[in-house]
Amino acid sequence: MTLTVEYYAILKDVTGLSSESFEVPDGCTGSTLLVAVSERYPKHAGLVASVRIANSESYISNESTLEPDSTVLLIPPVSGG
Amino acid sequence: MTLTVEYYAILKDVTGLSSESFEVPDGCTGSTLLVAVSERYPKHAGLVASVRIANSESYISNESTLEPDSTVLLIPPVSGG
Amino acid sequence: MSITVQIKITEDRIAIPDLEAFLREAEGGAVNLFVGTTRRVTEDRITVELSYECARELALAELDRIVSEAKVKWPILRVVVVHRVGTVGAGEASVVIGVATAHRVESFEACRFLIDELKKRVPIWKKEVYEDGDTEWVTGNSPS
Amino acid sequence: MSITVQIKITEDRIAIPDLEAFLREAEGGAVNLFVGTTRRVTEDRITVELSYECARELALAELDRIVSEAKVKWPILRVVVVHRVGTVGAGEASVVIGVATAHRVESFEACRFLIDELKKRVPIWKKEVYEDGDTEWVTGNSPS
Repeated sequence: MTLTVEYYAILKDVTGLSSESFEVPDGCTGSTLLVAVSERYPKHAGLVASVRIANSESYISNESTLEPDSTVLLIPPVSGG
Repeated sequence: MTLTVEYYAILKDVTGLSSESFEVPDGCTGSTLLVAVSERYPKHAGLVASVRIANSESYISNESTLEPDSTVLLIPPVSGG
Repeated sequence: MSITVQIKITEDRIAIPDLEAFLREAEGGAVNLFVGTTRRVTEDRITVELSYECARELALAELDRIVSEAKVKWPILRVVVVHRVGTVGAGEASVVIGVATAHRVESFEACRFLIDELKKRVPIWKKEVYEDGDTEWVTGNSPS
Repeated sequence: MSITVQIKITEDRIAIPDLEAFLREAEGGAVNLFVGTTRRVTEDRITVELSYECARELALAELDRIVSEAKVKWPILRVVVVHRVGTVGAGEASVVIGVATAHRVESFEACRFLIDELKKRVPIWKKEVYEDGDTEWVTGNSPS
């Protein structure tokens, strides 16, 4: 299945992209997706490991199964305020 | 010796005065002055018992000796804010 | 770094935006501001205005001491303490306390200390003026 | 009693006096306001401006949840949460949080909860722009 992954802040800077597609197996979890992202950006694996994943409505657990064709936000440690 | 006693807020209302004089013995303490005030306003003895005494610079202890000709402020429980 | 302080007791409306701007000019990172206003309803009675009286010289001296105590406890960049006296209409501010610091926790703690101590120690009294024309001196602040 | 809430993420300067007036209109008794500003000096480096980015839809949803949690914990009359994004110049507010309640302790506690949770949970990021032209994304907020 295909997922759209959105990057923010430092992750957008290091990838040079605000979003891109990933082909992943059906039933892919958040954790599995993060492994795929790390493999595409091995220099930034530490940063990828620090993100929380979310959809546009709320954070989601790394263990939850991602929906086909869904958009997944990678949220680096936040620094608002 | 003579002291000038200043009244504020509810104490000014019940005495009808913002200040008045008291003749007290030399070496009079704050506590002794409060007894004299209570005796002049027996209906308001409870209120007088609730005041803190002060000069214009700071609160003073009820046990401290008052200076001749000084002004003593009677401060009812405060309600600022 | 010079600490800048504004302590005032005034008959005029408190210019809150000016005070907030003064604190923000410290460029410290955090500003906490407390505004006390007329509470319209207290135990079912409608308050139309409040009137405040103070023992001015002592009140200012006590406010100075409270601010000095706060400056010892927290690294305060700027601080304002303004209390209104005389008649204060519904919805107007009777007191404004504000603190600028580098970190937010300090701004909250210092501001709360200042208003708590003011309410305990500073010789200012509030008279409620009710809708039915009754007036009543408030003697003593409740702990919260 | 209807609770009135303003939650906003905006590119514009935050109109702090309007927010303070909105809170004071509750005539509750107490207003606590927290203003986060650009800190000019951080570990000896001079910051000339900050730039903020957000994941807007998620950020607004998370702010809604935080405000709902606060409303369960404290009897809040009115609440404002406004965060600025884009470029924020020195001395300007990046975030304003405010709470109107009947009693002062609640206003302090609720306001502090809101800013603490915002800093932990809301997907907004700060980029420091230093005097020497360097820029740096801040990742993660320190606990205070």
